[in-house]
Formats: sequence, structure tokens, C-alpha cells
Amino acid sequence: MSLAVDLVMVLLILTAAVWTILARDRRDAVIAFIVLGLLLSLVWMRLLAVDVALTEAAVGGGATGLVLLRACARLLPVEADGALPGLRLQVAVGVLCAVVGACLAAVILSPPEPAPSLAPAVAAHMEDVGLKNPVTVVLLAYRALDTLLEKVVLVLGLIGVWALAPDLFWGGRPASLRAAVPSGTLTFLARVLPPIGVLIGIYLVWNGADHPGGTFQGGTVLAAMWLLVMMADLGDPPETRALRLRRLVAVGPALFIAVGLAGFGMADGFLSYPPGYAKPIIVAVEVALALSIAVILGLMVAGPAAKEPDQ
Amino acid sequence: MSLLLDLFTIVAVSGGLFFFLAGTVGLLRFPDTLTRLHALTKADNLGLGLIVLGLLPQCPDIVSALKLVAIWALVQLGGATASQLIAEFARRGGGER
Amino acid sequence: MAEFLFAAAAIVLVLTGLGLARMLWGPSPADRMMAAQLLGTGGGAIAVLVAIAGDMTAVLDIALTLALLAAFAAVALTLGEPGSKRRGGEE
Amino acid sequence: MTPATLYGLCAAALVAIGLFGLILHPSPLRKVISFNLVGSGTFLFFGVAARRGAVAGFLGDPVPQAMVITGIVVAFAATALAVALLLRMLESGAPTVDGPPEQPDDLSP
Repeated sequence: MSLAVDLVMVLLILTAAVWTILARDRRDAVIAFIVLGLLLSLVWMRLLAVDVALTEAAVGGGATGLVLLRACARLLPVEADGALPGLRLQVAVGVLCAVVGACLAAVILSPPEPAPSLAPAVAAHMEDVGLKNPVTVVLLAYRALDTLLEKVVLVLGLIGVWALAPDLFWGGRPASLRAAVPSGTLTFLARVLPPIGVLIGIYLVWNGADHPGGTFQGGTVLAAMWLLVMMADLGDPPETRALRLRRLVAVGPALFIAVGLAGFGMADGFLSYPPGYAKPIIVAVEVALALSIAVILGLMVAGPAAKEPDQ
Repeated sequence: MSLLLDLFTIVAVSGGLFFFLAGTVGLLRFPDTLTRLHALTKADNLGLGLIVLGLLPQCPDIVSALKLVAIWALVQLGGATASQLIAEFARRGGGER
Repeated sequence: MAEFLFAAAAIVLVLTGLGLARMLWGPSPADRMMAAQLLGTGGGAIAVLVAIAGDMTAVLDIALTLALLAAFAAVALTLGEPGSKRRGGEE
Repeated sequence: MTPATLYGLCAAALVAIGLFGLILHPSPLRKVISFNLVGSGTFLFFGVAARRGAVAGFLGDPVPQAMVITGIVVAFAATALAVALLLRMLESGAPTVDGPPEQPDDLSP
């Protein structure tokens, strides 16, 4: 019974994946990709990884879909888009990809015994940190350096997006996200939903210490609400040169680095927390990170500056 | 009492499943975009609504029950807005080339 | 009771999964988006059923996130349309 | 066959399908989407490893799970950067299979 349900799920995923590649229109491909994100979120739930399911639901279905659909909107429709090259090449590449897939499948079918796991190592440190959500413990204590570097990647990504602005527009506002035709319904949604969404975002961040949830999930939800407001034309994207905005981008990573450096003096070294104070420090870092993630994700979707800065 | 509540859950959730069936059949069988949209909202409103209603007696605590109601309310809001937007989109011919 | 709720979740998955046929047939992007919309609602229903049946209240948060972002993809779809002069560009 | 194994095979298929599109699609946007498919497959791989490593009272090994969360966010950042790059490329008039760029008024001198 249970395996039959999983088979159905896999079948649906493969349908969405194949259609993502084969759809002629690029917008159809993006819709298929959004469907795939929803399905994957259910798969993560099935694999009992609730934290990941939350991330996939917020990022996979929401944020990535928005970026891709917005790109579609700015490209002219052309017939040739979905056209794949000749059949002979398709077969050759298909065989090559099938071989790669078969190799990966072989790895899955011959797993090492016993299965390797770092869970005991994490369990040994759960007490010291004082949080009950193992994933948050890994993200902010056990492998905190990874998380810090990932924040740096996010900031670098944003700088990369901003750097694509023509010199003339540097520091100006990104192109507006508003819908092509104004809609009263959309305005209504953008007035009603954000207060609720912000509450849920804060809840996810706060809940992340002891239950599934956390900075990414909460931050993404906050970013989504901001984007909704921008799409309904209730607020333009801010000028990228605004100092307050740049401070918000930097506050999370900066606090994280400061806490890391403080570890040299107050604990065992970089990114180690003084015993007994781990939980409050981690929660403070999480709050700052969530703010930064929300702003960074929102600005990455908004894109590079497309207008001269106001005088 | 517990038996009665269980019975209520089974009836309500089955009702929800029926409306999901109705939504899917409508989405697949109805002739044009706007009628299909009508079928879709049945799943949003009544499908999820009845399932949430049926699950309420089974909730372990009051917070879960409140979350269930919030989920339904959010889907109402989101689903109704999405339907409206999709309908406007289809009417303007955004669907066709 | 738990078995019944798990079975109900499986049925919702099959039903909303069948809706994916609309994603393949189209004919318009609006129709395809409806398949995604149905699956989003179905995903929320599956999450609440599994959360209560398996006594994993954390799963309710997944449903909450899905419900919150239910309209998001549909809003994004209307950003740019063929036939309109401006496609998400600047004034 | 356990569900984890089944999803592992699904992950392998996702990587293969994504790779196919990544190699064959001429359009850059379609390449970006295909690349995201490869990414999703890879993440699912990690999920299977996490599910198998469920010991010490955890439902899954939290280390791969945390890495997947990091990975999803980085993949999003990469997608956003790639899309911005692609749009800029079109606006600057570079000929691609995506056709001529739209005429944004704000870019006219």
C-alpha cells in the first residue's frame, strides 16, 4: 500500500520533470517546474525531513517560480524556443544521460552497510547547545562555518546581480515588478496577506530553535510578502544605494562573523559559543540572518538597477 | 462520544475527497478555461474545507486546531484571488497566443 | 482512524495528480497553472491529513506555508502577458 | 524495496532528465531550468542518505538535511544571478536563440 503511493508520487515527479524539458513554450516549462517543487516538498515530508520540506515549499514553488516567470515575461515569445536539435543528437545525448542516471541508480542500489551517519556526533552536542531542533543545531553550531559561507555566497550573489546594472543606473531602483495590467484583486491580496505572512515568517524563525522551521524558511516567507507588495504596485523596489537597505543586507552576516570572532576570546575558537550562552546567541544570530535573507532574496528577485538614481 | 466524533471525521473527510474528485473531473472534462476554473474552486473551498472540518475533532491540542482553521482561511483567500487573477488573465487572452 | 486518514491522503494525491493531465494538455498557460493550483491545494490537504494521522504537528507548518503562498504562482503568471505593451518593464 | 531506495532511483532519473535538457536546449533560460532539475535530483540524493542515516533517536541524519537547506538557498541565488545575467545579455543586444530583446523605454538614451 505504502509503496504503491510512493510509486504514484515518483510517477508524478517524473511526468513533471520530463514536461519541464519537453514543453515547447518556456512558460509551460516553468509551470511544470513549479509543480515539481510542490511535489518535491511532499517527498521531503515523506522522508520525514520537515525542515527541508518547508524550505522547498517556500523557495522551490514560490521564489524560484517567480524569478523564472518574470524572466519569461521579459522575453518575447518565439516559436523556436522549445525546439530541440535533431533526432540523432537527441538519441546520443539521451544515451549518455541514461548512462549517468544508471550509474547513480547503481550507487543507490548498493548502499554501504551500515549506512554512514553523522547523527550520533550531532546528538552528542545537542545538550551543550540547548536547542531541540537537530537541523538548526547543525546549521548554526555543528557546521556553522558552512552556514556562514553560504550567507557570504548570498551577499556575493546580490552584488553580482547589482553589478549587472548599466553604469548610468548604478544605485538606482530596480525595474518595477508590477503586473502588466493593474488588478483590484491583486491589490486586495497584497493589503490583506502580508500582515499574516509576516506573522507566519516570524513564527517560523522563532520556532526554528526547537521545532522544524528556521531562518531560511522564515526569511523566504518574509521576502515573498515583500515581493507581493511590490507586484501589486503598493511599493516600488527601493534604491539600491540606500544606506539603510545595505545595512539590512549586511547585518546578519556581520553579526555572525562578529560572534564567530568573539569565540576566540570567550570560547574555544572561531564560531564556538561560550558554554551556557549558546542558545541566546544563536537565536540573536538567527533573527539578524532572517532579516538579511528576506532583504537579499527580495532584492535578488527585483534584479539590477534599471533607473537613474533620484537626485 | 469518541465513536461519534470518529464517524463525523470519516463522513467529513470522505465528503472532502468527493469534492477533490469533483474538482479533478471538472478540471479534466469541462470544455473551456472559465468553467474549469469553477471546478477548481470546489476543491479549494469544499474539498480542503471539509477535510479540515473533519480533522478538527482529531486534533491533539488547540494550537493545531487553530492552525488547521488558519490553513483553510488562507487557502480561501489565496484560492479566490488566484482564481480571479487567472480568470482576468484568460479573459484578456493572455492564455492564447 | 490513522489508517483511514493516511488512505485519504493517498487518494488526494492520486486525484490531484490526475489533474496534471491538464498541465500536459493545456491548451493555455491559464489551464496549466490551474493544475499547479489544484496540486497546491491538494498538497495542503495531504499535509494536514498526514500531520493529524501521524501525530506530527510540525507538518502543519508545511501546509501553512503552502496555503500562504497559494496565490503566489498565479500572481507571478500575470506579470507579463503577450498582447500587452509593457511586460514587467519600466514605465 | 524501501521508499528511500525508490526515491533514490527517482533522484537518479531527475539528474539524467535535467542533464538531457541542459545539454540539448539551445535557449539559456531553458538551460537554467534544466540545471535546477539536476540540482533537485542531487538534493533528493542527499535526502535518501539522510533517511538511511536515521540513528541516535533522529528521524534522519540532520547533517545532509542541513546541507540540502543550504543547497536550496544557494541554488536559488545562482538561478536569480543567471536570470539577471541572461536578461542583461538580451538588453545589451547580444543575439541569442531567445530572439530580439524587448524595448525597455528606460534604456533608450
